[in-house]
Amino acid sequence: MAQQLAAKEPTVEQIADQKIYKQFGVSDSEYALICDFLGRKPNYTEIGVFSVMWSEHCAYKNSKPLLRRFPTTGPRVLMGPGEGAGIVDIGDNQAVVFKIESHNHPSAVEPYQGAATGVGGIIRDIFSMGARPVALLNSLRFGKLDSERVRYLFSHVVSGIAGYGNCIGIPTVAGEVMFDEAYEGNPLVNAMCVGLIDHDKIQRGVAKGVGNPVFYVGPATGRDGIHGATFASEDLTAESEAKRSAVQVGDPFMEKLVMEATLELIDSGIVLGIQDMGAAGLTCSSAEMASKAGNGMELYLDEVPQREEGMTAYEMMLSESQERMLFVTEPQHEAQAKAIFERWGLHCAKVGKVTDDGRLRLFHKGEQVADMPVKALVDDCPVYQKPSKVPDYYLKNGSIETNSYEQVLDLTDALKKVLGSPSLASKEWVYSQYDYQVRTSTAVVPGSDAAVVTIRGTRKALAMTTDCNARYVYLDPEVGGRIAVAEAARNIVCSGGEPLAITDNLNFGSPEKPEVFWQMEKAVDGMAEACRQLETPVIGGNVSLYNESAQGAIYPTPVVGMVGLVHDLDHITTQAFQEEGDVIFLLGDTKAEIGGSEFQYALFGVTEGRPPELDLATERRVQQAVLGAIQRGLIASAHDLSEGGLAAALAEACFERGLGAQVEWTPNLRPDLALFSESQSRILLSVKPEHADELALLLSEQGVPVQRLGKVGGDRLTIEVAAHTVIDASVAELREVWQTAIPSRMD
Amino acid sequence: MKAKVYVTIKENVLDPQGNAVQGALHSLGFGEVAKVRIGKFMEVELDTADRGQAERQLKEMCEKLLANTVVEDYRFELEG
Amino acid sequence: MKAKVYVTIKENVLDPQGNAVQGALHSLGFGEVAKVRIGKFMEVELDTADRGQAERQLKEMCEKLLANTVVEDYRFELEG
Amino acid sequence: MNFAVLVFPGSNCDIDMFKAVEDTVGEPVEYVWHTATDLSSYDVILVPGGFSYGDYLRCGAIARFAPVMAELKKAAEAGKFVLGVCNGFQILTEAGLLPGALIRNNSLKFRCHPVDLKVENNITPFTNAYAPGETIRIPIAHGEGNYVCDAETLARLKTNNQVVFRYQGDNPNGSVDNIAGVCNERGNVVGMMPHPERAVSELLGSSDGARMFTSVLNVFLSRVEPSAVNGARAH
Ligand SMILES: Nc1ncnc2c1ncn2[C@@H]1O[C@H](COP(=O)(O)OP(=O)(O)O)[C@@H](O)[C@H]1O
Ligand SMILES: [Mg+2]
Repeated sequence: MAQQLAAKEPTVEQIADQKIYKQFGVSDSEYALICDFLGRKPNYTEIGVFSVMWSEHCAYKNSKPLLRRFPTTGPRVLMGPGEGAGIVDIGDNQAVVFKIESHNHPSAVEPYQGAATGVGGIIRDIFSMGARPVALLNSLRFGKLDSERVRYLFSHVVSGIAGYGNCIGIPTVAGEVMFDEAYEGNPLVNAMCVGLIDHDKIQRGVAKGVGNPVFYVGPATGRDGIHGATFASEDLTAESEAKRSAVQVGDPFMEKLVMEATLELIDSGIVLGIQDMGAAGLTCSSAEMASKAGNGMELYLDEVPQREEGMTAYEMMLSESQERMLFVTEPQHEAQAKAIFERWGLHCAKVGKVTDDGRLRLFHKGEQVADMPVKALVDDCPVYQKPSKVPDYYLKNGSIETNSYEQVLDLTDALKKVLGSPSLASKEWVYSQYDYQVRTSTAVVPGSDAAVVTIRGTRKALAMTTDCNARYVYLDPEVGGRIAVAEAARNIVCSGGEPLAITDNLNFGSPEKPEVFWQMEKAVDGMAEACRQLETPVIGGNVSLYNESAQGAIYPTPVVGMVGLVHDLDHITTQAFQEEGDVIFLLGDTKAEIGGSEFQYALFGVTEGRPPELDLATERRVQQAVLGAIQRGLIASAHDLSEGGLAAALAEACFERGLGAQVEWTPNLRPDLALFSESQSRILLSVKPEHADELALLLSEQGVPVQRLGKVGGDRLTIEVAAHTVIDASVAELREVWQTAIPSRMD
Repeated sequence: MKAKVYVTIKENVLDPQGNAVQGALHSLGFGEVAKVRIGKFMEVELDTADRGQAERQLKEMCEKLLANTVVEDYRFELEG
Repeated sequence: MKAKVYVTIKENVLDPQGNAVQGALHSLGFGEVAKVRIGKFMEVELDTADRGQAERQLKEMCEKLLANTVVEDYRFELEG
Repeated sequence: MNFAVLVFPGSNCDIDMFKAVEDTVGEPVEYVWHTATDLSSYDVILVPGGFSYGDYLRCGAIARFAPVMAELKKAAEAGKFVLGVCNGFQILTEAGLLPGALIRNNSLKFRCHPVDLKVENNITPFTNAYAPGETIRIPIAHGEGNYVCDAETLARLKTNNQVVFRYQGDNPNGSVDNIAGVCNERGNVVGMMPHPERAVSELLGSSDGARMFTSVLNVFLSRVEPSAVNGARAH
């Protein structure tokens, strides 16, 4: 059976004549180019290898010109985009390593394994740099929870993330989940991992030293995740098709062993280059490692551990079996490397050799089955500048007056609607399934603006968050892109951290659509500008395109993963009100901005108009002032105003300790717009009464608009606007609405 | 009516659990264990006497809930 | 030789998973499902042709590892 | 006093347990690999949480056959102090060092959050720093912490005062009689689902777990030098 499959691979001529390459996503012109590079027509294995190396995922052929717009350097950046993950200096010879990655399409097919292997993949990116993974985050988007299918996807994605992270013993400390029709047929599952490393331990994926052996470690290769590129052969049975596209299954236990062994191996100092086998498995890792060293590589595929019988060269090269790594060491260190892996119950196989001819050559069953120039594979994929067009919806939205909606009078009810919206409601149902405390370093657990993870042996900690309000990005990609970065930074600052850098995941629809490409361009411009102004360079990321379903493209969703440095444990701050009598301040200006807000969606069922504006200079000023005040020990709690505006922020600050608040406020706006506006660059602070005056002075000196709103205390949240009580409810009652919104739909 | 449902992992899908158990059996000295695959076994009691209906229903239950047909196969037997 | 091993939760032990599946089946409209018990189904390949030996070994594997006899029962069948 | 933290492939709370010993009692502590065949130099053996062997098949089922387990049995019989937390508890029950078994949470979900525990038995070496009936706050993080045993065993546990901790308020996993932790008849082997090693400093949300470590040190010292109870060490 398996032998037959091999025998039925299309011939070189069939690939050319029947244009079989098109099924691999290789265009006519790309095929011609490949023929040029080879000086002949590619065989089946070669076209397979080229197709994955020249895919959007590996070559960024549609997004490269955009990614160049990001700032990627800075005084602290030790490694920018290009390697498995970016690295930022945090002092004392330590650095933080982080990256985000998407697993949207696999999760749509098999949500548990899709999400689990997404987590597994991003963890490998971190430890293959030599870093110890210390935290996981995720960013999720689903359709509305009223469909059975969406609930199935949501619950299985969450268990998949939990299943992997919990087992391997890395805490999942933060994330975001949002529900909207826009993701109905195409959920988003982005996972981020953060690691710590000593400067002198940093590894790179390079195949150094001609003649050195190349080793494979991890479980045997099966026909997992060989997707898309199936060929149209009449003889191919449905059964064999099914086998080819078998789902990737994660084995977190195996990854734990591979991780510990790899870190031990790196510690031993004998590794010259190492890379994980992620997307496009053996193909991508071998070609990239050879390319980075300016070398070539030979692979002996008979030596590759195989889980199934009769695997072809094509299948082995394209398999996405999980938990595998490729590394290069000097021949005399082979025994030492083997001993390390054996202690962890693992075997490593010598599968290749570094060569000096700049070619990737594959040998199978005594024959050379492929011979390709490494540079062509890695660097020479054509890059496309897609046409871009302003979408009609964007033009139309410009004339929608969002503050002319009929005034909402019952604001207590409105607050409950907003708090009870699954996107804004408590995510405890999600994160209580994650082990967020293993490694006993989680000082701020999920539920506040950013999670905080301590660095043992120091007084320092890392603050981390993922953010993206895709409704804003949809309504105005440039402003939305700016806000995504600014909000992430604001979350870090509110937790007591100095924003360091970001990793991003550009989730968009099909770049072939000019309107989608326009969204990409604008969003990237907005993010890039915010990164420059806030001095948080982009140190890595991921692009996921073609997120489309029958209803069309998803909302453009450029997720931002940000890490910040908390300089001293004393600076750690959360969003929760701390004590009776503390004074509440609101920083920043409130305008009538409800385009794309949760209020608009929850009460009027639409997402329209323009999103809130964002002035980056103001944003920076507010953030610096708040971080300064936190570092001086003036602040009891800090909470970023985002979805749901001031009303939601006040309620959220009350929940953790069940402490109420009495607020009196006189904005010159309609109360409903004022309380639910999502104007940017605003932060809610509470401070001990004895610090109130000092804080107010400090902030106004720095040009930050500050208003004294009221006091923490009691067990009710009461809000008076212009001397009228507009919201009055017990904290318990509000919390109930907020806490049960998701469980009541799921359990 | 009683039914027995067997859910197994598709042949070429990785079964980490089966592999781990096989490894454990080996180290316990059961060297002749060549392969272990672990699936689910369910006993379902149905309040119906109509065999045809029971079969149709079981098939539907398996497709919808009891098995994840992306990675698992299923089979069932009706008793009596 | 191939063996099938069935591991089930003891009658008097609550089976949370079975109960949950039963509940889910009800809400999917399968009201006639009176009871569901969920166990494990293992396929074990043995490199031996000696039936008697295979049986002895399987019993030992079950007692030692495959089942936790505090809460589970087991049974196995040898094929062929 | 010498502490050992056992490490199985897939253990992942080993480091936390190790740090907890360092941070609470500061006594010598070492990791001991699952293949070790000698535990004679240790006075306390800690079996940490995690997912030994991926928790495949059943939690703790495969780990119990590790070479070190034979030594652990001997140590328990010799009266040394043994504490199994979470996966460690599961391993101890699978190994027959503690009665009962741990099955899937009744919610079928992994649950991670702090719980309130009532100290039911404060005469074990690990709990004598608590007041009887005291409520302490310690986090849980498990998918299979639902303690079950037959009626006879339960009766015996109660008669012998072998229930060490019970959940107060919500029972997070459906365990029989709200049991969160038990000990053997002699009291020197304790197993529990909640993680005391995660509750050793206010920075982590609670320090109520720290007394499990100080407690065992005190008991040890009172045996070697009876006047040195309550941390008043001679040296
Ligand atoms: N998928 C998730 N995984 C872990 N934590 C989550 C997840 N979704 C939300 N959270 C946590 O819930 C809290 C609220 O999230 P969110 O509403 O996005 O906050 P914010 O608007 O401040 O960014 C945060 O602490 C966040 O980390
Ligand atoms: Mg957010």
